[in-house]
Amino acid sequence: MSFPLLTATAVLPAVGAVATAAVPAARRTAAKWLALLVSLATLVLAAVVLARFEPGGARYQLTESHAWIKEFGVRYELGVDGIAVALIALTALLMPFVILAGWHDADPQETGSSRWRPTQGFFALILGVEAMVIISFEATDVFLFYIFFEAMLIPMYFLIGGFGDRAHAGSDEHAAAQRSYAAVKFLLYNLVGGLIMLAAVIGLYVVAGNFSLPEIVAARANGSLHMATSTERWLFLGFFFAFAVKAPLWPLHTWLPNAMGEATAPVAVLITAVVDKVGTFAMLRFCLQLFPEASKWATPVILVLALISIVYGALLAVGQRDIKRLVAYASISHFGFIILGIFAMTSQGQSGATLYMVNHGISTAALMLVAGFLISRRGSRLIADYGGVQKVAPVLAGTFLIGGLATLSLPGLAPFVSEFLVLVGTFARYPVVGIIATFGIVLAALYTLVLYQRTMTGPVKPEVSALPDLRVRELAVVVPLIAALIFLGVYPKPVTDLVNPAVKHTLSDVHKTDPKPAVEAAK
Amino acid sequence: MTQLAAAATLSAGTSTGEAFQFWVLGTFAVLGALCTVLMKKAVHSALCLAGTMIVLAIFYLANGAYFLGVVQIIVYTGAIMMLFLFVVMLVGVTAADSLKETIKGQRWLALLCGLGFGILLIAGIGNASLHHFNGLGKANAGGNVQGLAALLFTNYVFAFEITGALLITATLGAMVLTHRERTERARTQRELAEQRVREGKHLPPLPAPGVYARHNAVDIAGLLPDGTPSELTVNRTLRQRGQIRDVSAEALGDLKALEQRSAERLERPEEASK
Amino acid sequence: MENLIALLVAAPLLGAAVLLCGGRRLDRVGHLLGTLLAAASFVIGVVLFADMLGKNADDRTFTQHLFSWIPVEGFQADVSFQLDQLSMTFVLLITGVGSLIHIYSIGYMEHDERRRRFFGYLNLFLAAMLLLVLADNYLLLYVGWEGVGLASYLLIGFWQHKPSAATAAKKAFLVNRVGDMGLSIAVMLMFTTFGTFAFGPVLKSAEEHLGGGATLTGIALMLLLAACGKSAQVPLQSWLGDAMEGPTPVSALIHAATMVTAGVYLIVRSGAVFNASPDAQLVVVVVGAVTLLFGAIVGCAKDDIKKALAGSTMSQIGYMVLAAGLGPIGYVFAIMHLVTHGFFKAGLFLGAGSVMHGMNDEVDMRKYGALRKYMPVTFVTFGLGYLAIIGFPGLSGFFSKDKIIEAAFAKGGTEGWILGSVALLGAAITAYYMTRVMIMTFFGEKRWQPDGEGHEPHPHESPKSMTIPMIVLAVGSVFAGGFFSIGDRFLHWLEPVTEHSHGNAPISATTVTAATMVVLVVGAGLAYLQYGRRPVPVVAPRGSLLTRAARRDLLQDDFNHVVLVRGGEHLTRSLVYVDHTLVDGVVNGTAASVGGLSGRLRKLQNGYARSYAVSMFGGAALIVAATLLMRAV
Amino acid sequence: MNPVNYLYLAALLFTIGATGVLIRRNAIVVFMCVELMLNACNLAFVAFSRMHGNLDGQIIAFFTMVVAAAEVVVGLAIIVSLFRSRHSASVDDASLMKL
Repeated sequence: MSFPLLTATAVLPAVGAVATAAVPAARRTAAKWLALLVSLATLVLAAVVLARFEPGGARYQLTESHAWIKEFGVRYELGVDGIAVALIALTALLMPFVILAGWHDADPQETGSSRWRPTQGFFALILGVEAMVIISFEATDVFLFYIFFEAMLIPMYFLIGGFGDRAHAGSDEHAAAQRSYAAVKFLLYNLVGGLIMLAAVIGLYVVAGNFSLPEIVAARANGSLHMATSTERWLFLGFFFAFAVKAPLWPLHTWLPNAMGEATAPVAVLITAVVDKVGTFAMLRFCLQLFPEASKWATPVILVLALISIVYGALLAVGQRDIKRLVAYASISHFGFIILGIFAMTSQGQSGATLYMVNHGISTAALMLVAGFLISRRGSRLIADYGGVQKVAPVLAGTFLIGGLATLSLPGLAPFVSEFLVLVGTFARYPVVGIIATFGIVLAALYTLVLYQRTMTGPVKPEVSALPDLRVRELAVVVPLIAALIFLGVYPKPVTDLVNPAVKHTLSDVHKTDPKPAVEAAK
Repeated sequence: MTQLAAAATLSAGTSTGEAFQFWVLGTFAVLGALCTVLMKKAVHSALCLAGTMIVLAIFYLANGAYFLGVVQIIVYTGAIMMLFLFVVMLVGVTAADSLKETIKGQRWLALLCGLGFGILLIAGIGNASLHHFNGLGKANAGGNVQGLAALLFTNYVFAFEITGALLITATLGAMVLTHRERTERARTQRELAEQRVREGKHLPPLPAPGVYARHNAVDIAGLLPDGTPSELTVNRTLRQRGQIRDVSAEALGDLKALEQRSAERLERPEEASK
Repeated sequence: MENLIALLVAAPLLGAAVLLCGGRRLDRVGHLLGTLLAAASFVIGVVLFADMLGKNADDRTFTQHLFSWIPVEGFQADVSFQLDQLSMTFVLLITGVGSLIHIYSIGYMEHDERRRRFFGYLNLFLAAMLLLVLADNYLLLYVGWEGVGLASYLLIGFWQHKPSAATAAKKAFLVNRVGDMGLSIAVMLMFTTFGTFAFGPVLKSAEEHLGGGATLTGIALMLLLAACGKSAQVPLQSWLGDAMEGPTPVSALIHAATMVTAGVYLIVRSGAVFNASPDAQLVVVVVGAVTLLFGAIVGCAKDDIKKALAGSTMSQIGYMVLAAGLGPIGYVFAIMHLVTHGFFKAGLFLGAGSVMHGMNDEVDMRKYGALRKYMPVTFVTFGLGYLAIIGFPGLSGFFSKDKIIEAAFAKGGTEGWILGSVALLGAAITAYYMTRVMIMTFFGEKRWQPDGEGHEPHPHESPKSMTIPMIVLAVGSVFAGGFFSIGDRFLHWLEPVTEHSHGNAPISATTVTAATMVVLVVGAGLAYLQYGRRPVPVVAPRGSLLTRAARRDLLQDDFNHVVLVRGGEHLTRSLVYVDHTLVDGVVNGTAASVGGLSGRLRKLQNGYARSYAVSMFGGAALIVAATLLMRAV
Repeated sequence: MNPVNYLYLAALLFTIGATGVLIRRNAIVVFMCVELMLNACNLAFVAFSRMHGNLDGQIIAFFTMVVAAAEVVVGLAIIVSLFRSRHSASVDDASLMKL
């Protein structure tokens, strides 16, 4: 038996979480370093996974399979395809930066209390989320996936509700009320989605008799498992609803701005760059593979919803007064692109969507974390409270601009590649949808540049005149992210090579082929 | 013994005698049950219930359950119902005895549920095909008690032992629940008086009941100077039961009669006619 | 030798990276480094040019494949370059003028504490622009396309502390994004039609009229939209005037000589697509003609010297677009005018910058006057640029513009007459507004006064680093046209790429030239009568309705403001409201109604054991009922 | 007569007892009604025992009695202590569970 690499990748942060939580109250700094080291070690393991994965090989690799609950045929089944590997790598890559960026976010405000250990809790929860996200990406057993898909909510709930953004316009009580509202909203939305999915999971078991994704897909392919059309549609809707809440898709999106606005910037990054990706990933892995016919049946509606998300999210981002909420609405717009790419059902669209997940993770992390540094300096999230920061803190402004340019998909930075692939993939099958989605890039420029203009340029406001520029720790967070953005923008081939075979498999599962060009180009 | 043997043979089917017995005693049982529910006073309820239980005991006997019939009378009717009566006496009477309903809609819901449930049960029994009765002749062949014992000490011995533990636990539980240990010093009379002063009510002792020598029983309210009775003078339990006898009118009548008689004796007709 | 192409882009890119990441340590040498790398790129360009001249005309296309950029099933985008005569022309123009402007900026930006960053941005621009013209496929071109947009954004907003500059930068980027949308849709259309977007196969297919006329028209119109955005053509022209908020060297390089001409490059590069679609060509010439007049009229009314020149730029690019829209008759002349315009307009802007440099950054021409005595070099170079742009015989503009007007007439039919007349009218107006600028700036009485703090400007000649580039450009303005035209050198050079055909002109070339001369004299004379004979008022007179409208960019901004900005604000505001009350409201409403319902249900929990007993009993009854029913069924 | 009648009687008594539990407030009477229900069950058990011809039904009835005895002992003790603390034997007075 070979070394269970995938299990190790997920277990390591989980163990790290426990260890971090157990650090004595007074050794706060030790807890931080421990969490950082664990996340780096996880990154190393993820790199090993990446290295051991052969893009051209079997569909699921590094598989592990053990019986778990025999009565219901639930198995502990892990396996990764190219898409999962890419997302695991993204998760493992972002975590050290999230931890580093949140270095002081959970320091207790009054010293001396010995029993209360917020710092340990904060970092332990972050590592816990990482463990669950990684195992969600790895699970090929639907039930196993479901468990961690839902369990993720618990640490996220505490991260949002327990460690809010200290920069708040109102009083402390008001802030606490807002925070708990956001946390409860997050929890309720996702729980409702999860419960509906649970019903669908049970329904799937009733129909299929087991939970193993490869087995069900194989059985459906060779005809030994027949699913009635209506059954398939209902099950699809059950799964899709949960993922659409998580993703989030319009009109199930309203939890995201609240959660991202109230949470600290690293936690907001965790939400949008990592946890939400599980939703879009699961659409690609579970919705399309398990229910190919239903996916095709639902495509028109989903495309329309995704389009609405793109335009609506961008327009609302323009109208926001709060920096973090603006980024949240921008993310909604971007998730619209991802879902568009997935359901366009072309190689370009789906490769683009996967790439988009990775790139959006990095770019939002960069933008949000820099925004977080800015907010923590001034103590306000309102755009109107800033102005002329560029003059005072040029490096901060510069990195913020690069994050913003990535958000607006400037060519040369990573998100452009994915956004263009999604657009091309969509356009190839649905030209009108593709053209409308293209409006998103104009709106993206609008909200990003308006944000930059109002915060960074113009005369220096007296309140910001003494803001310090980025510190070494903060630079250590931002610079690698920007480097990754540029690298993946110029040379995305490693990721596309990883993703292409998996996308091919998925497309063959849904029995779709790329539309052929109208004419064969002249040589 | 012969009678029992006859009953045993009867168990397989039913004779006219049993039918007669069923209809007559069954009526009583139902009446007893209804009275248990509807009687205002707990004592009456308890007595009615005892009656029903005796009737049931007879039915047990008629069904060949001799041991149970006897136990029903001795343990249930004899011991448990007496326990009930003791507690009724101990607790006394409260406003709870009133049949007036305080929860809105409770009575109607209860009746509805009861009616529905009863109809359903009866319908269920009616639907079931219960026409073939095996009779207990064979099972009771070695004697009912012996038969029960054989089962009890073989198949059900474990449950039986557990029952023993249950009974012991129940006994201890009852003791613990009712036992009251003084955790604080009893208050002296002085302290009680001071408390009354603090609370500002009934500084003196409560007035005594009774007015005249012939009516100084505890259930007669003392009269206030204007001749009306004072409820304060009567024990609370009697008050709640409504067992206060109002003798003021009677006393006045007596007085009048006395005056009449003395007027007649003193031959003062004008006064008598007045 | 072909492997040098990547170095063309790499040199300024390296400069940008080093200068922008280098920090304050590089403040003292940053400008030199930037200039050096720009010059290096120019040298490489010259070397490649020499190499190219040494080859046969058909053999002059160099390619270099760097790496596979986005490989996805059925979709292949490469980073590879193609250097042909058209690209070569642009490379030399970009690196040449770019290097000159780098040198100029050393002096111009001397007192700016962020000079290092300015050079970083300039280098970034050069890299992006070179990428744009060197790309061998439309997607890579798109990268350069947006890259120059970014550089333009950064440079327009270079003085970020000025809100007007920041706003102008944002506006430029946004308007350009609308154009970019067109380019990306064009690329998508190419991909779905031909399965590729590399120049070779796409243009070849277009030449063979594959893919259907409607699709090609669609591609062409989308490309035109992109060109309109980048080249400030109507209806996406509104950003160019505001872009003058940037430092003057930027205006010279990006908003006069190079970037704004990228649209013309795109149209000429995609000539085959346009040739295949006469409808699209018609739209192109209409856009060109309208912009030509639009820019010219705006240029007549502006008192801000840079904005007047910006109007002129718009108008001149209108000429180029017009020429490009004429098809093979005009492509070469469009590019030729582009190159000569690069010289003289850059020179004019540098001259304007020099004037501003000496006048404490005053831009209002009504406060200039008589500067010829104070700034002789600037006066002479500016004057030569002026003569070139109005098409004074023998100078660059004369040759290039004349050819365009000729080509417009050669289009034939009513169309040709209309276009030719518009081009002629444009030439008249050009002469008018340029003479006006010239007179107001350099002739007449001095009109400057002390500013509010009592500082009187002391006009003086600019330092050598500024005047030398101006002189070089002036030389270019004088001789380039002649050099290109005599013996049709330029035509032969470009013909392999763009093809060329002679239209059948209804009037002879001589007649056209004569007509041009007449309108030139009329335009310049009118301006002289209006501004040279009478003193120029320091405060602008109210002017006619047209003047007032032209001062406001012919109300384009007002239209944008009312329709797009206001409308957009209302839209977003109402959407925020909708999101809060409707979308979120449904959710919160559900939550509230569940809460309300449970508040009601809570009353069932009244604490009375008997009530609970009733529900238990009722429940038991239901179970019995259900059991019986199940058995009955 | 059909011995099924015993079952009908048992059902009737059970229902009366249950209704009594629901409408009486005096805890002691409520208790009595519970006893009535238990007795009704016992009757049914005994009748079933006769029907099936074995004694298991009677055994169950026996156990029911034992458990009922234990229940009465504890229940009455609870009533007594409740009365001591609240001076009332009404089941409605013990309503602290109310929200």
